[in-house]
Amino acid sequence: MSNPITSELLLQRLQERFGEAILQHESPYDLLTVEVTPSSAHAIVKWLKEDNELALSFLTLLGAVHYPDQTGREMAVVYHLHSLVHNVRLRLKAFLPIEDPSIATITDIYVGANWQERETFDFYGVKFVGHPNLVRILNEDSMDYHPMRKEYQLEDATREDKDDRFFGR
Amino acid sequence: MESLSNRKKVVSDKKMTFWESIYLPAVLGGMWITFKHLFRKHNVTKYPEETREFAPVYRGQHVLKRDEEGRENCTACGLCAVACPAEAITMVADERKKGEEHLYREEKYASMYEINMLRCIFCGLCEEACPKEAIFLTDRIVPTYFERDNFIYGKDKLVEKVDERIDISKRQLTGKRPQKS
Amino acid sequence: MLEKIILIVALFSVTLLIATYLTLAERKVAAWLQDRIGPDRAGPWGLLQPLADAGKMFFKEDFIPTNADKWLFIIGPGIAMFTALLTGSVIPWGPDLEVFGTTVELQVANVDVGILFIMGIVSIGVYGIMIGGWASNNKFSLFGAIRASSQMISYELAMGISIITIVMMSGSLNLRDIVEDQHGFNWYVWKQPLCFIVFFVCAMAECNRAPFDLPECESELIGGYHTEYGSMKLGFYLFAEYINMFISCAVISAVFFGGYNFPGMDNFSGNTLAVLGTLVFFGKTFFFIFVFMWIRWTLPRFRYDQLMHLGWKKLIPIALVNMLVTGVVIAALSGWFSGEKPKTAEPMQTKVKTEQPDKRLSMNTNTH
Amino acid sequence: MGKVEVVNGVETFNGEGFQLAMLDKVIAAARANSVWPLPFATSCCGIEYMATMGTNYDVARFGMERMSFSPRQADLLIVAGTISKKLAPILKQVYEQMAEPKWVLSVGACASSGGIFDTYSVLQGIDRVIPVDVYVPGCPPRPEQIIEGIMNVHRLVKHESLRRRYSDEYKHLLTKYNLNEDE
Amino acid sequence: MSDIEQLKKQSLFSNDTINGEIATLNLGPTHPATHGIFQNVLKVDGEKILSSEQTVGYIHRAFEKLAERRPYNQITPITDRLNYCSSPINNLGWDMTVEKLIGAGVPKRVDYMRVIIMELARIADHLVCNSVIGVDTGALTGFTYMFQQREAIYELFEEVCGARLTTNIGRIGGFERDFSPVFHEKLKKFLKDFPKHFNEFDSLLSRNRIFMDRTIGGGPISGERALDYGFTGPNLRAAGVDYDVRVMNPYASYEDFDFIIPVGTQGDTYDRFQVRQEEIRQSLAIIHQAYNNLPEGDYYSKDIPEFYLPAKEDVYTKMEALIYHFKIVMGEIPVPVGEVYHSVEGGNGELGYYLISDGGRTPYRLQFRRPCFIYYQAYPEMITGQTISDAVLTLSSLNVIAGELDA
Repeated sequence: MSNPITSELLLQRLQERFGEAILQHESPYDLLTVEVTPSSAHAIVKWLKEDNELALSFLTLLGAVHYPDQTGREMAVVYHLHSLVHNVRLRLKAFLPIEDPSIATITDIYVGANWQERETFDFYGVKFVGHPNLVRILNEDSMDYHPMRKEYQLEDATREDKDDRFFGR
Repeated sequence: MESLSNRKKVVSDKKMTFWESIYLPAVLGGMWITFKHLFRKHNVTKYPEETREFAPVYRGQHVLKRDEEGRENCTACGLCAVACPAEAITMVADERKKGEEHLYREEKYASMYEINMLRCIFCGLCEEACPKEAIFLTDRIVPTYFERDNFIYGKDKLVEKVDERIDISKRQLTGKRPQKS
Repeated sequence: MLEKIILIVALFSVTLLIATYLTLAERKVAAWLQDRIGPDRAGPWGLLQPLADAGKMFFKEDFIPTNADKWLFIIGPGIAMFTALLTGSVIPWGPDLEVFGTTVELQVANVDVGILFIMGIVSIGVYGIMIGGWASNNKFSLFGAIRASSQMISYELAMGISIITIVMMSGSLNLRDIVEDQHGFNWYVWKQPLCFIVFFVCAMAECNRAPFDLPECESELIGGYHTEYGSMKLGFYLFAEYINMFISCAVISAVFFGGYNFPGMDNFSGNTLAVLGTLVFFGKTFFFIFVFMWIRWTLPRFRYDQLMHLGWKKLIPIALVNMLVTGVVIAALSGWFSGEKPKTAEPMQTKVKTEQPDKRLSMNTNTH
Repeated sequence: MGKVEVVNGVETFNGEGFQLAMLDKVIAAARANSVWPLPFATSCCGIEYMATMGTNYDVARFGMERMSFSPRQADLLIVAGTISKKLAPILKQVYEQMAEPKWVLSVGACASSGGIFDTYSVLQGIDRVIPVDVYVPGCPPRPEQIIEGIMNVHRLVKHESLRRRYSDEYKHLLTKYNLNEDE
Repeated sequence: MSDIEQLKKQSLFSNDTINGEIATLNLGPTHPATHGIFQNVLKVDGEKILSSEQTVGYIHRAFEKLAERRPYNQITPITDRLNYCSSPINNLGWDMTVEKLIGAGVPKRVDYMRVIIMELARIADHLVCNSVIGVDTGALTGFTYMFQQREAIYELFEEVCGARLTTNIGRIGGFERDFSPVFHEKLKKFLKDFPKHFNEFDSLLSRNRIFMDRTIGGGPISGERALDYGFTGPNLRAAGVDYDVRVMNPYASYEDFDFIIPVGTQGDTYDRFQVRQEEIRQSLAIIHQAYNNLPEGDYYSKDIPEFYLPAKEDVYTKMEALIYHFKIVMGEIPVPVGEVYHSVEGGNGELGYYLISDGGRTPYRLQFRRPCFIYYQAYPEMITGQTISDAVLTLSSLNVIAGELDA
């Protein structure tokens, strides 16, 4: 095994390789978080997986976060990557505008990203360009909105046994 | 794939020995095991006739406690309703009037207190939230009904009867830090 | 004639009663093996449970799926039930009984080819399952039906070969002769343990019992061939299964465990012997029924292809080799290899003849 | 079916004939003791139902251990667990496939009312799509409560007349749930 | 002769149609083998599966949206319902996530108590899975034996928290109450009795040729492929990769305990079964270690009075406690702003919590890494070319929990 990879080294490598594309970085709770440009996300994930030394070859989690207040960059797609060999985790973020939240799919890199991307599409309407089957997964096909966006209600409006007045609605 | 730790151990052995491959020893062995159970005493709680002892902290049907003098503890602060993740508790607060001191302990009381037992998930958060030790979950189970409306438990079902107190002291003490005397 | 009718009616009702209570027995045995109690609320110790089931099923909505083949859908369970009830007729249930001076044979029909009759009827029984499964117009049912038919055909072969071995030893296809041959404690299982195991396994497969319950295995095919059946039609299928099990166990105890013979039977005679013998026979049968249930609730089931492997690649070769060895031993005992002519008279002659299955078949069809 | 004729034949008497009343009682008792469940177990409550089936509670005592995963053979639909709006049509279909007489036991808060899941995707009680006979509260209910519910179903079965399923109220109930379009 | 041939051509079962006949089979949504609700549309040729398509989401309950509307302490009951076979792991994992967010440490005793509870939950989880594999192979009896043991574990949970399945056990900063004397008694009894019964169950199946034939080679997946799909937990370990969160990123003092990581070789059903069996034994060993070394001390953290509810008698007497009490219940405690990912080894693999806090009373975003959801998508690949029976067993050995799958 080569010398252990740490977060600092990882960040350094990333900056060397994708200088322009790395927009921001921080380490909240010891987890290196890097903001990248949406267009470069696919290439970075691919490089991280294929680079033998870093070997960030495990996709832990893929999801999105909706920030309605950040104009122009409302939708954040978050990748959690994990190098099992070095036990280093990395969080990648790419911010997208709400009007056209599209980003390249990573299903060609990780097969397991398939359903997670579909779920993200289902919940937030993020379009993963090049995804083989980008349809809703958890909700009904007939649903016409993306329920996890902040503007939508959680509650079911049809129930009768609750009195909304008591719960502050 | 290289090993990620030094604790790896392969546990599944797929090679069959000759004796395993002729079926019979394992079959007979298995039958011997089940045969032994034939003579074991059954391990069944025949429910309606026998009941099993619940843990003292079991989270079953709620009770609204009265204090020693028979006054309702609840002061309708609404914390339980706020704490309820199922939003099953609704209440209406009312001011205590003159002459009602023997009924309610505090100046405010709940004139209406309802728990929707069909919504309730018996998580126990209301009990924890109550600052007045008024609501407790008990080790009684909520009965089943044919109609949905019966599950709205009002004060008539929740508040304990004056002469028929429900003992919850065990759940207050079990596993808790020793009470300062 | 009258006694035959009485016997038929008695046998009919006894079979039905036993099958009914086997459902309860199965549930009770399963419960005991699993540290449970089993049905105990319908009547004392749950004794009315089968009646409750039957009563419920009679009054359940009789349902025929829209796309099903109506007539076949109805005929299916009928065939299963009919054939299952038919097989009991050739089994000798006990030694002869003396009633009012007449000798009553405790066997509905003493057919010379009794054992062939059973095998023939049992193989018709699979049509009930097949037709029912096919007519339901449900894929799971169809799968069950296909599995059932191929399973039955495969296991009937090994079963037949192992039976031939016994027939070679007894020199007769008549069940009563076979039973009589095992007088006292002289049971065939001691001479032919391997044959017994093969026969036992095949019998389990023929009855669709776990671990061979592929046609209806719950976790894969929901209900298998009876997925679409409800009410009493389902009842018929379940009944037929239990009757089959009862008959199989009866055959096993008749062929391998001496039927109504028991050690020390010579001390009795006449009606005492008849009654005792019948009781012994039923005792043996119930023991095997218990073993069937015990196995069901212990073992995991096979996979379809493994079942076929077991049948064709293991059981049939074993049965064949066993048959050959038996044939050779019989030949040796009767002096074929010592150059002498067979000394013993008629029975041995037939034994020698039965060595070749083809000949035996043609011979017997000629006699009937 | 035969039983319709029987019922009609005695209808002319004032009230029920004695034999019919007896038959009614006997059959109802038989039905009550042989309720074959179809466990429509979706989530947590399903595990508790498994525990009820298991040794310690042994639902077999009620003659209920024969689970019928085929709706044709089942008498009691045990809905245990959350039913989402996506699943509701399937639940309804399963209910329709069951042969009369049939009963429904709604186990747990989710099935009965949605429970904590007052969300856009969860059906707020299965009584919106199929008629429910007995509700069991709890999340999940203890096996004791499930058995209570089952015994309540038995009570219902025991007191149900053979002819209830042909009554106008029953037809009305089905119409309310849009369940009798085929007849 | 020609008539017969004519008939043969018309027949449904003639040779040339049966080979080309591809049928569609719906496994689910309410098939007995799915043990939950999800659908597999199989294309089969005879019994052989050619391809499969999945539909999930039948019990989608909007956990993540719900979590955005509930204060931190009310999320614990929600996590119960993720993988309901081992809800204490979910509960405690969530508590630890929040503790990580607010930067709170807990006493060693809490850690050890958590380990005991979590390993009990893991045993309960694996027991369900393995006994259900037994049921799907047709051996129901083992299931009933193991459910008696599960019942014993239920009783243990009930002693601690008051519920059997959806436990809502543990609080942010510790436990709501200490282990009671009855719990100690019952735990000792369980530790004594369990191995005997467990070995009984093991010998009913493990080395039975029928079972081995059924499971060996059923639904295999290679280690690389499994990683690509995002497998974790016993299913990944069955494929030969010894990834275990308890070892890689120890939480709750797991580094104190000595245990091995059982792995399989091919990732087939038998491997998964054996890995789970061994994990049960290892869990038992961990419980022994933790219980024998259970440190004295508090069952909650004293450093975070603003998160852990004060004792009731303090609420009446101390102003500070009363204020905290109200604030905690109302959810008005200021929570640090930040995002945190924490993962625990759940019953099915790495159960992760990605929590974003904006300082409000509810999480801004809470995403669960649900291991089932991620690995279930590999199912079609695993069963292609296998028979229906294998598909059923593969499904039960993957231990797909609908609640976790659909969230």
